[in-house]
Amino acid sequence: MRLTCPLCGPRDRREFYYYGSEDYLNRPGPDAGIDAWDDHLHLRDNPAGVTRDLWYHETGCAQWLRVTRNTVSHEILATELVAERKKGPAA
Amino acid sequence: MRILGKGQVDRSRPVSFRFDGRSFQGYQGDTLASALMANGVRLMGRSFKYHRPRGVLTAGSEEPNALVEVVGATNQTPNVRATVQEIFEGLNAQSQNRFPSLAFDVLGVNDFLSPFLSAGFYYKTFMWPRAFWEKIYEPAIRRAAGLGRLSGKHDEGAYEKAYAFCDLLVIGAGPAGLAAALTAARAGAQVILAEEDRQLGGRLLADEAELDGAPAADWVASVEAELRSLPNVRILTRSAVTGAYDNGTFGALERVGLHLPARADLPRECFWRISAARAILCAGALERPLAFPMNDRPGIMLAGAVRAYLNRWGVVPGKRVTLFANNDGARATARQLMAAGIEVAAILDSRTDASAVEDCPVYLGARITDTSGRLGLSRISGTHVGGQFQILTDCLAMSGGWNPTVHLTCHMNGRPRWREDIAAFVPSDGAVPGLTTAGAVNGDYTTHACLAAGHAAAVAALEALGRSAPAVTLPRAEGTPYRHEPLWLVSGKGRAWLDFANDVTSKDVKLAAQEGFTSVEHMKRYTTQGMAPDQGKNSNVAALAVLADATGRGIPETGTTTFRPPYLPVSIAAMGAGGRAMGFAPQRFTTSDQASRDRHAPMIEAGLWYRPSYFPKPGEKTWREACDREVAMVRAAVGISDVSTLGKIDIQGRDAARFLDLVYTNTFSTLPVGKVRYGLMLREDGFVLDDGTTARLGEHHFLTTTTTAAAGLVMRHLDFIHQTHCADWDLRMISVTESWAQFAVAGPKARALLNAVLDQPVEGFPFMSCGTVSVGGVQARLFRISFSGEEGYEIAVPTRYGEALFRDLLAKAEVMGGGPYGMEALNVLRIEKGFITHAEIHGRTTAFDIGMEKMVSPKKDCIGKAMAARPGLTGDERQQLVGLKLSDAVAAFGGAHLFTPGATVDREGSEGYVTSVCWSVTLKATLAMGFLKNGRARHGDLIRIVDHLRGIDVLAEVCDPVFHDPAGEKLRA
Amino acid sequence: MPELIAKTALEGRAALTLATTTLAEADPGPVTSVALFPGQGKAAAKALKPLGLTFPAPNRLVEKDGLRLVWTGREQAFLIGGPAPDLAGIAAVTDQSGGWATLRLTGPAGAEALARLVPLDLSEATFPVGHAARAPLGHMQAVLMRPAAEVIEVMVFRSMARTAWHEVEVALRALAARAALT
Amino acid sequence: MRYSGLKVITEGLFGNKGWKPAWRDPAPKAEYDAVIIGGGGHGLSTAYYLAKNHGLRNIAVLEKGYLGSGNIGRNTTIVRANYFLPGNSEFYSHSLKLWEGLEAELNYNVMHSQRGLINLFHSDGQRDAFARRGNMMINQGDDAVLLDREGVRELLPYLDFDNTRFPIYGGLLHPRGGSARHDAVAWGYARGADRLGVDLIQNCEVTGIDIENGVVKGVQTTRGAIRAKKVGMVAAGRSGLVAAMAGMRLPVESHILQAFVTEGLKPVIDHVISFGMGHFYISQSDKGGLVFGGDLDFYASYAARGNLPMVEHVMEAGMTLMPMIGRAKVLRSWGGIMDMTPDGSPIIDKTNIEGLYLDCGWNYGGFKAVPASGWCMAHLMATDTPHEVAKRFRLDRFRTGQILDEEGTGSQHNLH
Repeated sequence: MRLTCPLCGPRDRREFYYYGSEDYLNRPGPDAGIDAWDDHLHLRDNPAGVTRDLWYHETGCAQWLRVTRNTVSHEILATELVAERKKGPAA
Repeated sequence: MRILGKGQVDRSRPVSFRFDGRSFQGYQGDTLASALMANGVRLMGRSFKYHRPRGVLTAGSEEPNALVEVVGATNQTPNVRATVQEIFEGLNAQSQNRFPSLAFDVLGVNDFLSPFLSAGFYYKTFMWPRAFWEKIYEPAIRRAAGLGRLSGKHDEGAYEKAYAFCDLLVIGAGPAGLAAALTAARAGAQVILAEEDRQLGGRLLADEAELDGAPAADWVASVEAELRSLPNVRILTRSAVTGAYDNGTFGALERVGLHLPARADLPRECFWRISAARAILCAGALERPLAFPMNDRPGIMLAGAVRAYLNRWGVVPGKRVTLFANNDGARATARQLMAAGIEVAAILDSRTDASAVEDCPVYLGARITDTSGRLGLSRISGTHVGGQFQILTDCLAMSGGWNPTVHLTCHMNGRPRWREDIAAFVPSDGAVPGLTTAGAVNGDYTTHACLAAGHAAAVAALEALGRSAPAVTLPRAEGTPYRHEPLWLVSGKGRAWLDFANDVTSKDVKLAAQEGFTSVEHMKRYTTQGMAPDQGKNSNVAALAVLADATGRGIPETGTTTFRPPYLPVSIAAMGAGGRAMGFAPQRFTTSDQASRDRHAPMIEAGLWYRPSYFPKPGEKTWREACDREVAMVRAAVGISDVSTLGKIDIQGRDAARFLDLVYTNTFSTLPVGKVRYGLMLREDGFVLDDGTTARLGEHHFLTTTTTAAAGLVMRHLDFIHQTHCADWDLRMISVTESWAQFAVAGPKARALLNAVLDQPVEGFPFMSCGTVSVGGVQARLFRISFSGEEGYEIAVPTRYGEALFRDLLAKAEVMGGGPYGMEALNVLRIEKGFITHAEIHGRTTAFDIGMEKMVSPKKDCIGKAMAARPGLTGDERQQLVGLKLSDAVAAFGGAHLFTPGATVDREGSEGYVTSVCWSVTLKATLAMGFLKNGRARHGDLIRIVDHLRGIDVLAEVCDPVFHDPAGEKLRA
Repeated sequence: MPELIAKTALEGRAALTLATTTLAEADPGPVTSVALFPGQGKAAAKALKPLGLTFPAPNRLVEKDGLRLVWTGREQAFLIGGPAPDLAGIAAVTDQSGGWATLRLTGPAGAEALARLVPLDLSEATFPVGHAARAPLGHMQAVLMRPAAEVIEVMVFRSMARTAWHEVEVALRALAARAALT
Repeated sequence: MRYSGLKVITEGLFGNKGWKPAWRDPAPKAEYDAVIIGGGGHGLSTAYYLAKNHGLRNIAVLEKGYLGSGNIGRNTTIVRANYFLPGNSEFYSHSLKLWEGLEAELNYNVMHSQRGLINLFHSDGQRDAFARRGNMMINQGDDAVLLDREGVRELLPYLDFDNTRFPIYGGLLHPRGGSARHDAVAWGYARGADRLGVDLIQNCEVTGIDIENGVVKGVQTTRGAIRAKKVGMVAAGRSGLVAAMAGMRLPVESHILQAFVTEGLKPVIDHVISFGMGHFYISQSDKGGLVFGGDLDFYASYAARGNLPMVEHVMEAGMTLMPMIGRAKVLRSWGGIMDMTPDGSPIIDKTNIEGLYLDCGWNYGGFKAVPASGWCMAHLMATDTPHEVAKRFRLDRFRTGQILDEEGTGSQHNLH
């Protein structure tokens, strides 16, 4: 499996650390309530198909990436730097 | 039998080798199989279950029968295909899965018991009495099963892994692959051509084909010469592509040194990771055996293999050969044998409408119904349209048609497609993204079609790569269409083997269907068909046909099982190359490493680092003696410990303080410059992630430390928080763990020692201060922090000066009655003081559990704060950190459980457990830390410590975990 | 007052030549991480100008008069070979000098040896002079640079220098053994 | 038809003509008292115990593919009860006891073999963590022995004791740990359930769950609608997709776990060995193949196949620990799809839809749980109350914080 780091270029999967769903990007406010936090940390759509999740270019440039990919075919559809994503809730 | 004038072995280079203790001679270029057959050896193995005598079936890695052990000077390799192993001077091979000898194998008795050993019989028996399964039945089954033997010794051979990159990977160097590679190579693309055989050419070599009216070998040689002359082409011979993985990644196994006597530096094998923009699979096809009664005797071979042995190695595996086939192509075997002067007894053609005109007898509509010959074929009998036949023959060449080698196209869950006209599965388009298929793998069985398809596939690949196709003139080649009529099973009295290696017969498949195992996957798992070393390459389609017939379904509806990687078996050592011994993970050494070893300190792993366990003095017999002395030394004088392994993160920027407030439970924005503060970091789920100190070096400059174990984890966590939540903040972080060598200097004489090494003495440097100092003209950092409870400092110098400073500190300390201390003493010192490590913050503890809930600032948000408020994370039901004190010396009992005296000692009774234990030479007591339900309310109570594993059952007093200097007077001295 | 002797990670281990390629420890002198604060690109360019350097693009290095600036991450580069200019307020400047070991491979088999360890195409064609990369060397983080033809430099964490040397040496030995076959 | 050695012999003498199908192939009925979604190990055992322990007879198991086509047919066959957190401890202990009577219970030889499982440790800290575990196992009434380095050497002399990256300090031996023949477990339960009247319906994919006013009414399938009073979702690997049909979002992420088997070899590894430091575990099957595995591939996936980095990591771990296996050749690799939960422990619970029950989240460890999972899920479905040994496997525990995190790695699904 290969992912294209927006900075470093196409790289082998072994260079990356996987965290999980892009849900982790949407940190609720401190008073958002337990349901919002439960959603954020635990509950997952877990789709068989296109998903967005977070990868860290650990042995590369140390950037976190949001990766759009297919969980069935393993096709990688897009990669973007988390640090440079547009603000607001993930599209 | 060797045929003069045939084959490509080098007759000027004889090679001696051994098989089962006997010496033989072959030639350079022989495989073990060809050389043994040239010497008249037909019996090479015993089958898995019935221990039936077996000989060579194929001429490739799909061989199910001729599996041997290759014995080296220090090790042996089991399950080596005699059909692949090239001979070399001194090669020593032996047969396997037989006792006492290949010719007489006592487990051959299984063959007579075969009616009782039908598919899945073991699921129905061996159940009574229960104890017999593990004591009697299973050990016997285990001994009888298996094939070759591992030596049980460490594999000391050299192995290699490598990466390669290309525009186009061509898999297989037969006519299609060569045409594809040549086309792409001329276009200037980066090409890798991978061929499993030692030579390029594929079936062109085995079939004695002609191209442009000349021997095909001439064309192969000219293409190879051109490819080798081009800098953009890499040819990997002896290299099988073993797996297709995501996004254009392929695995390949190269046999680097297996065909040579062992050499220390030369890798035996190399496992390649190939990244290819495009790939073309030109893997050809595999001939299928025919299933007829007693079709497994040595001497019964595939017709294409017989042809290969004749043309590549000049070997004929018998004196009087018979051909049994259901297709035209196989006739070439008989014709070429006759041309070479070998007697062909008959051609048995299963079809009734095939040609009967050959230079030998031809029986149409033929069916073999029985064979004989105990250790090798001697006679066959059967029927044909004209009646019955009985033929004395010692070699039967059979051909049931061909199966395209679709395996790689199934590795990404692609399902092959049934092609009725050739009665075989072919790859589905797009089964592996970026990979196309060309030639016989698509069922195009003529040389002409293969050449054209290889070329066309390369042109298409070049177009996809944005390159234009060059001019390539393809040679003229044979284009006779493939004519074939399926024949899956000749029924009869005897067993007809489908899966030779696992001894699965047509009866087993029928029985599976009879018992309801009608799904092809159920049939496979129930009968074990396709699970042998050849992974069903020889048997899958035929077994499927038998199952389809038994269930009344068609073959396409029955479906296939899934081919999984690897295409052929790959040694663990090859895929694990580099992992042996220390290679598994990097070794990390501190700058004081040599100085510690010079003092005979045993080094222990801490994460990937090596740290000294203790520093033995002459006369000390146990680690405890050294440890006790070191602890006392720190408490009474001064000790030095290398703490460089702790993670150090440099954080700068106008938002640095704000960031620390977010990632720590407590507040850092209020920390004055020149001060250090202890911090607690939570995971977002509210549990403790790590702890450490942070120093404010400047208004916008902090240095945060992490525990050794969590350094990488914390860096990743901070990068995540930064990049996801506050990427626009004025904030930059970088690890400086490796840039600074840092030493703890602790004890009542710590300041005196420091002043002996510093260029200017420290004065008025209170607890939790930090600042810049100078050592020998080198700028250093000084922190007044303590993990021992004594007056303590940590001094950091740029790493390149680390060793020098460490040695200097030791030398000066020893004059003062001090010296180095190791991890054992460090552990005692911290337990005496109640400081926690990852033994306590093991990922399941909360700030509340360790009594630090007050460190979670109510004034601000922080990572983990919201989830730490969940009801399950606080309260009396939680096990809370306590100290445990025993006046006696007790052996270590970390991991013991805690019980209220008098309570039952069982799961429900357990109220906690011990995390850390030491003998405190300072307090003359055994001290421990642990977690106890509602523990903080139970200080002063007695608790029962039970360690079943080490036979310890003692009472201890529950107390505050800070045993030594609870007021912290020494710390602040 | 102690005299502190500086040591490189491999203490100047003797160079090794195998497969006509030489593996040696290099001492590149000072190494400084320069991490630009947000929006400071222009200010950085101005500050670097007197050195004759520009802030490198990703996967590139720039070099002038023995001073090298190599890209190491987003808005981050290592200045190698000399002291850092004053970048206060423009960049976080961090001394990394002793924290890295530098291995230099000189000769035709350098890329082929590293192909045993680095999952990246380091051939001259795709990794020409002036290129750099953050990538793993085996299980270690590394900075890879091609400062000149047939030269590749690899920086790894100082503490792992011995492992890095050992792994490159093993790769070279295997290449030499393969070369001896033909 | 009862299986026995005598039966094998008499059938053998008469050409094996008398063997009957192991289970029927019924068409789905219009209505069942209980429907189980998922014909894997857990689904089949749930159906079996619903029938056996609770007397329900009108039950169907709906399987999208063939029986046992999920993780029960693609795991490393390890059976153990070596957990240390209350909740897990008693559950797996119960499961192991059921394993020990499974052949007799099912009249099917699942080849459960208690050859002993050894967890290696490589530091004093790890030793103490394993001691905590071992003591818990004994507190629970199971067995454990703490071995020192020499104790390990005696049992596993072929490990690299002198030159491995992480020196072996000792091991925790779980004598009753071992392995079993995975497919046979599915087949044994299937045959057992069938004999109790359960309809096993293969090639029947559930495409919808019918819910009215918060009460489950049945399921839609590729073989038509089926009404049901109770529906159990027991579809490990695809739990999230099934639950989504009921409008639920689960604390589950699906991940690939690869495993490997070598060509057959004469007996060389007698135990089940777990090398936590290298994320590697291995045993040798009765057929002679070395069966081994490691960690997840670590990215969410439904592909049931993996990639090379983890393959190589597993092989490297094998080479550092026991370099004698270097010349064994990997014959086949495969991937199972794991339900990964945020604490690594499973869920057996009611949902907020009446009559709809959930059994999922088995992480790495579903195989050994098969008997007790079915036992407890059946109890839950039949009585509407959780079984005593599974009462902590609650769906809402992540909200409440009553979590069961054996690894201590926190709420990141793939780390458990």
